[in-house]
Amino acid sequence: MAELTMIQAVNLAMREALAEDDAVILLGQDVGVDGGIFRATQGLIEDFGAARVLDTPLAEAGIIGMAVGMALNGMKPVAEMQFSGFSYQAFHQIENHVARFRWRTNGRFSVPMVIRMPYGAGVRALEHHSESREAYWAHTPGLKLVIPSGPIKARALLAAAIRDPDPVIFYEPKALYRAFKEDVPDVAEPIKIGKADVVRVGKDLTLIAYGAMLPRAVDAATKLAGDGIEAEVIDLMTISPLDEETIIQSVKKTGRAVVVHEASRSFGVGAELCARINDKAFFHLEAPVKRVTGYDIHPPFFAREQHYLPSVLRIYDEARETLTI
Amino acid sequence: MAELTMIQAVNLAMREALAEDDAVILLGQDVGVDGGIFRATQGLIEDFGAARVLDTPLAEAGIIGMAVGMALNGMKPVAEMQFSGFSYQAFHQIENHVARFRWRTNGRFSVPMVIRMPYGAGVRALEHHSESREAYWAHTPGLKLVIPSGPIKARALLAAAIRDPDPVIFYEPKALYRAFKEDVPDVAEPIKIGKADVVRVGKDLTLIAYGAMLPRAVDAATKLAGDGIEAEVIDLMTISPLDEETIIQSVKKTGRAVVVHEASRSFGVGAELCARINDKAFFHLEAPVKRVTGYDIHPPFFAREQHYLPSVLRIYDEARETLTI
Amino acid sequence: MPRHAVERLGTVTHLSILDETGAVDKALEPDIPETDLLEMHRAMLYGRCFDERMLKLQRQGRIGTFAPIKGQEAAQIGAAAHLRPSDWLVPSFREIAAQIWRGAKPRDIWLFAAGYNEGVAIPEDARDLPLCVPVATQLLHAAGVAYATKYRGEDDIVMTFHGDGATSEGDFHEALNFSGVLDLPVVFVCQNNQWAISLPLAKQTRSKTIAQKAVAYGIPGLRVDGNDILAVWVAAKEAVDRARNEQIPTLLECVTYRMEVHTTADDPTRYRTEDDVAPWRKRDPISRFETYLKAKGLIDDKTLKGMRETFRDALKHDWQETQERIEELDAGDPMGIFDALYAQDYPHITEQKAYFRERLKRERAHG
Amino acid sequence: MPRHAVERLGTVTHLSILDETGAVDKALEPDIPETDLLEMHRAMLYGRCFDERMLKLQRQGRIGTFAPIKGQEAAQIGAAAHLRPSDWLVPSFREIAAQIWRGAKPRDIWLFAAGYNEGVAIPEDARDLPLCVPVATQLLHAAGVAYATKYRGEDDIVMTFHGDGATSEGDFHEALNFSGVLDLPVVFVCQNNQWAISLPLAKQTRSKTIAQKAVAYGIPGLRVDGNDILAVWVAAKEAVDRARNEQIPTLLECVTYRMEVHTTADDPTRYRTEDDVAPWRKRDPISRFETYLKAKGLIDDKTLKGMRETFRDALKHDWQETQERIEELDAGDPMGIFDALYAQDYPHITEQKAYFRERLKRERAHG
Ligand SMILES: Cc1ncc(C[n+]2csc(CCOP(=O)(O)OP(=O)(O)O)c2C)c(N)n1
Ligand SMILES: Cc1ncc(C[n+]2csc(CCOP(=O)(O)OP(=O)(O)O)c2C)c(N)n1
Ligand SMILES: [Mg+2]
Ligand SMILES: [Mg+2]
Repeated sequence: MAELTMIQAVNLAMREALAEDDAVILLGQDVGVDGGIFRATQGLIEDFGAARVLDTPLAEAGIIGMAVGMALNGMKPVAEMQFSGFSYQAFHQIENHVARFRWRTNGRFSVPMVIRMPYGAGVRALEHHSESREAYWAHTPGLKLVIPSGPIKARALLAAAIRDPDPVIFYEPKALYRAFKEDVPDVAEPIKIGKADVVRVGKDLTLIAYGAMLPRAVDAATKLAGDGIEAEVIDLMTISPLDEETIIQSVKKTGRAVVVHEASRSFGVGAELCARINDKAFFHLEAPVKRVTGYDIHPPFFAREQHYLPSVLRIYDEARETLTI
Repeated sequence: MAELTMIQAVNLAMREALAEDDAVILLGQDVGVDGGIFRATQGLIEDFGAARVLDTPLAEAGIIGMAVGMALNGMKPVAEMQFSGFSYQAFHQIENHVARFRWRTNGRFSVPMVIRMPYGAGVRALEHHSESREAYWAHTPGLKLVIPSGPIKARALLAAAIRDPDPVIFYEPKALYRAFKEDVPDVAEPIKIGKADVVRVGKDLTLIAYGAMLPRAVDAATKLAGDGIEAEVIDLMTISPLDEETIIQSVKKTGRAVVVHEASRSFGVGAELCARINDKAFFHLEAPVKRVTGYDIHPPFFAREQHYLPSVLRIYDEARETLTI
Repeated sequence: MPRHAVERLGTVTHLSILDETGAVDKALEPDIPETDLLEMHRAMLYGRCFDERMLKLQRQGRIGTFAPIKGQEAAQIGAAAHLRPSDWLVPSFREIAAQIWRGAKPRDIWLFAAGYNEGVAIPEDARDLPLCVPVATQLLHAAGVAYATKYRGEDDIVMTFHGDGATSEGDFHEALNFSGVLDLPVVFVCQNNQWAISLPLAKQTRSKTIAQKAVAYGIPGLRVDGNDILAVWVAAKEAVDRARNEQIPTLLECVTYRMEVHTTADDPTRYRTEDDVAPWRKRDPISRFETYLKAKGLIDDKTLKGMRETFRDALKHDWQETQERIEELDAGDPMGIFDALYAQDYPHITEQKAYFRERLKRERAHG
Repeated sequence: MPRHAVERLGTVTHLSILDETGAVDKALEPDIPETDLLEMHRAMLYGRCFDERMLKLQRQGRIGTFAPIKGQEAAQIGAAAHLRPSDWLVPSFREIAAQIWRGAKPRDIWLFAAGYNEGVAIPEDARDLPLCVPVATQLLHAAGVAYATKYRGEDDIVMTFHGDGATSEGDFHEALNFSGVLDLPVVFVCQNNQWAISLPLAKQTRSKTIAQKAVAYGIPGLRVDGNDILAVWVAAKEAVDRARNEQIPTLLECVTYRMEVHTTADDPTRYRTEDDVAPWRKRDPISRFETYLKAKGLIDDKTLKGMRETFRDALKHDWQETQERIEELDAGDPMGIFDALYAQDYPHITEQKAYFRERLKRERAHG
């Protein structure tokens, strides 16, 4: 058991995977000697060598395209994009190939690989360092999309992602990298990809969140509890494929749902949750599903980024409002 | 008045724009001498010259990045991607720059440009020539996304897009390029970007579609009419920003909605429509909003692509089912 | 030394051994075993016959679009001839001859072209990637495959093909740069067939040759007459050996010509004339090779006629078999479109599959 | 001619005029008017002072991350010195000296670095693009801007900056290729400062120089001592003139060194030692230029001291003003984040704006 931040937990998961399986390789810009710009790979090149912790030239399509080739030839690459904002340079490799290889070859080839990338606002960073566009990946068949909300889950989910036979986009809420520590167990308790986690049980409404918004949703639930309102809080963990069962079961019980994410609202992940709930729990709904999300603009430069992000108070207010309907 | 196919109407809109404004320039692979692989630009290099109908090297990011620069310096580029499946090579230029320039410079710079691309299945094409990923663009703040459903609208909408002060993704349903002709007026009747079109009035349910699915939705409505069911059919035309008002008004009247698109379902455009309707017309809904869409797989190779696409019968069946609830 | 030389970049040379007339430069003539010469010839001729047949099938509406190889047989076979089975082939979309050389089955090629996912049927032991439509994207896969091979200490190499147009894509650049800086055993074979659909090379790049682009990556670039099987063979051997023994990648430019349409969806009369094509008819890679082989007494007109007949019969038979398979597939159900999206089915896929099964019944009942 | 030369690629030379000690090569010394020399010196020194001040502000937590320019002043000013106001500057993210040369205001630079969108405040008549974070993407904008300029028959040129790391990106390749084949008046100035964050040049590419990458595009490549303002000035003049008069782009490699952290979020002790940096301290571009100017009798220690004092006072005053502006902005409302997404507000934006206004009240009331 060790008290770790989320970035340390991410590091631990990679260290364990490297130790366990020679086929695992990390690659990306500055992942080697520098230990990653967020220190996710710190200490790994020292222990596993430069061939397995590979510093690459500055080219995202190159990194992902190379990783595809490595995966096709028996390796399990874990590629780092320095920020999600630069993953678009590799979008074609992801859409054209990562997402398709198994399907188009009827299973003859597969590309077991993980693409890690920090996303989201809240760390006072430069332009292009703060957006959340998880919906792009979620909408792409053949990809899985996983987002942890804290150290324990980050370690377990990344472990699962690296061992997964299929490509996983591992979207890391950078605002949580050093936000808090957790006691991370010596041996990972496995978390299955494709499963959501009910982090708080309640009967009055369902709060659905993930990543950096999860702690805010939990805080809002605490605040609601102060008013005698019992909110159930679901941490999605896997955004795609969605754990519909857990969501629907909860909403059927509570009759009310509030979805929280920091990505801009329109055509975002919240919309799919609304649609699924609408489809499968329509007659249990007492109120429309609410979306508490980023606005339909770009995340403002950092002086105003907190205005853009859903606050605990905003989640709380919206939950209260849902209850008045 | 001329009887034109949709591809001819697209050509006409570009011809008119080139004739009207020296700042307009077309660029892309094979758009010049060849007249475009679908013949969208046929005859234009002859009349407007190679500097304005520019054959570019084979590089999509190059085309879009160049177009950004042109737009920043007073031109109005209309860039062609040969297929939407190759627009991902330019994704970073679109997300990082096309979508952001006005916003990030507080309006000092803008990039009035159009990115035309054929999308969708149904023409027995190769891999990567058949997907519909409009949700990517719809989810990106700062972009507009327009999809025509026939010759008259294609001409009018493309005319509006080229004259628009902001970047527009013009997604062309290639299955309709030569599917039918319409009498296209000599002078375009303007269609505003951001407006949907009620193409058929009805009171029993609302069918919402766009692009190549619009004719199918209309056929389904005709079939429903045979059963005495009056379906209202909305052609979205602009996917982003959505014309919420028209949609909500219709659903408030009918109480039932079926959304049709060929893109894969999860996290697609249909989800946003469900979410908006849920949000703004919840208490008018008699049944959950239905999604009739492509499956959450890649469009199959062409021998089976029609199995993937929503058929008229499927739309009809789902509409009937919605009415039984 | 105020203006001192830092790097001498050398010269791009053009290697040619067997000229248009079939005359050979004795000094440069490689020592290729006769059986190998005949095997290469067979593959080129078969490739030509296959291509012609496929074009007919397409014109008859039996298969969909494809990219003919006519005129590029030497570039493909001369290069692929050096591959061991354990080496990798990473093709673009215009290497049918190379793919067949490596063992691809006509039936699968046609099934693919007829729009059936089942056509992508690469045997478990074959180290061949499927054809790749998004231009230049495969080049990075080649680099990654090579990295894994090298990582495991194997001495297999990777040969990947691309066109002249492909050199404009960012992925080409990134693939060559990664391969160079990481010392990867890859041979990049550029079939410079002068056209990228309607774009002639002069509008694709301002560089006079493709080979010189290697300079940007500090790796060797070679340029050969791509219609000269001997020159291609010699240069490819150099490149393959260097990849295998020294882990240094090479960019090998084969100067050739696309004699046919770009794909069957294309109409080249819109952008090139018979005058453009005519000189290249005389440069046909197969006829000059046959002149050479005849001079060596290895083949004669009768052998050639016999080969063509054998190919014709075999292709007829193969198409027969393909058609039967298509009928079989059409009679079966298309549920396979849901398979292999992931290693396991997730609930939403299971649900959609069940729904689709019901719809199939309904749509079929409806006609 | 079985193996004939097709293209002689020449040699990459390294131009140096003013050496580390400040000694000048008389034969190569350019004839720059004294006032221009002094103006360039002033800009370099101001750039240095500005950079130092900004680093302090960052360390004090008053502004966010930025990319210091220390050591790269000659590369920026020597190149930008040739720009007319009607020419375009398309920077990357490490050209503060060049941007100030062109007229950027300290206050705006700091406002931007402090996280306010208002910092991107380019005057209507300035032909400067804002700094660009996604590496190499700006190079294509430069090509497009140049196309428009040429299209209208203007003789303005475009100068764009990038790093050594940027040369690995696909966008670099596409930008140089497009510019070459379309004959665009662009000068690509590479500040080869040996590092891309922690990656040294040898791990970035196998090519010995950046300049030789020009060969791939059939355009001229030049390499100069980037810490030598005279060499940069001479080479940039050649490139700018060629762009303006012949519409031929040039890749100009300025060999320099990143003396500071990559950005203030970086810790270079993790990947380089004082031994790496030490030789470059002696190669400082400003001190050698000052030796030269002193020898010419154009400056002396007193002038220099005076300049530094003037700059310090001005910077103090500018920061004062910036702080006031920040206070003003913080006291005002942040509704501007919704502005200028499109030329017009669409209903969903209007609605969200109204909602946000209400939320602001509520959040503020709540503390
Ligand atoms: C990324 C991408 N852009 C565009 C296309 C459409 N396209 C298919 S082949 C081709 C031309 C390829 O030219 P070249 O690389 O010279 O190969 P060739 O066809 O001559 O064999 C184009 C533009 C594509 N398949 N992929
Ligand atoms: C597309 C992209 N990938 C990654 C980054 C993160 N990043 C910022 S600067 C930098 C290194 C740039 O190196 P170089 O081009 O040499 O410029 P320098 O920083 O030395 O001025 C990296 C990797 C980025 N900004 N954009
Ligand atoms: Mg070609
Ligand atoms: Mg650098």
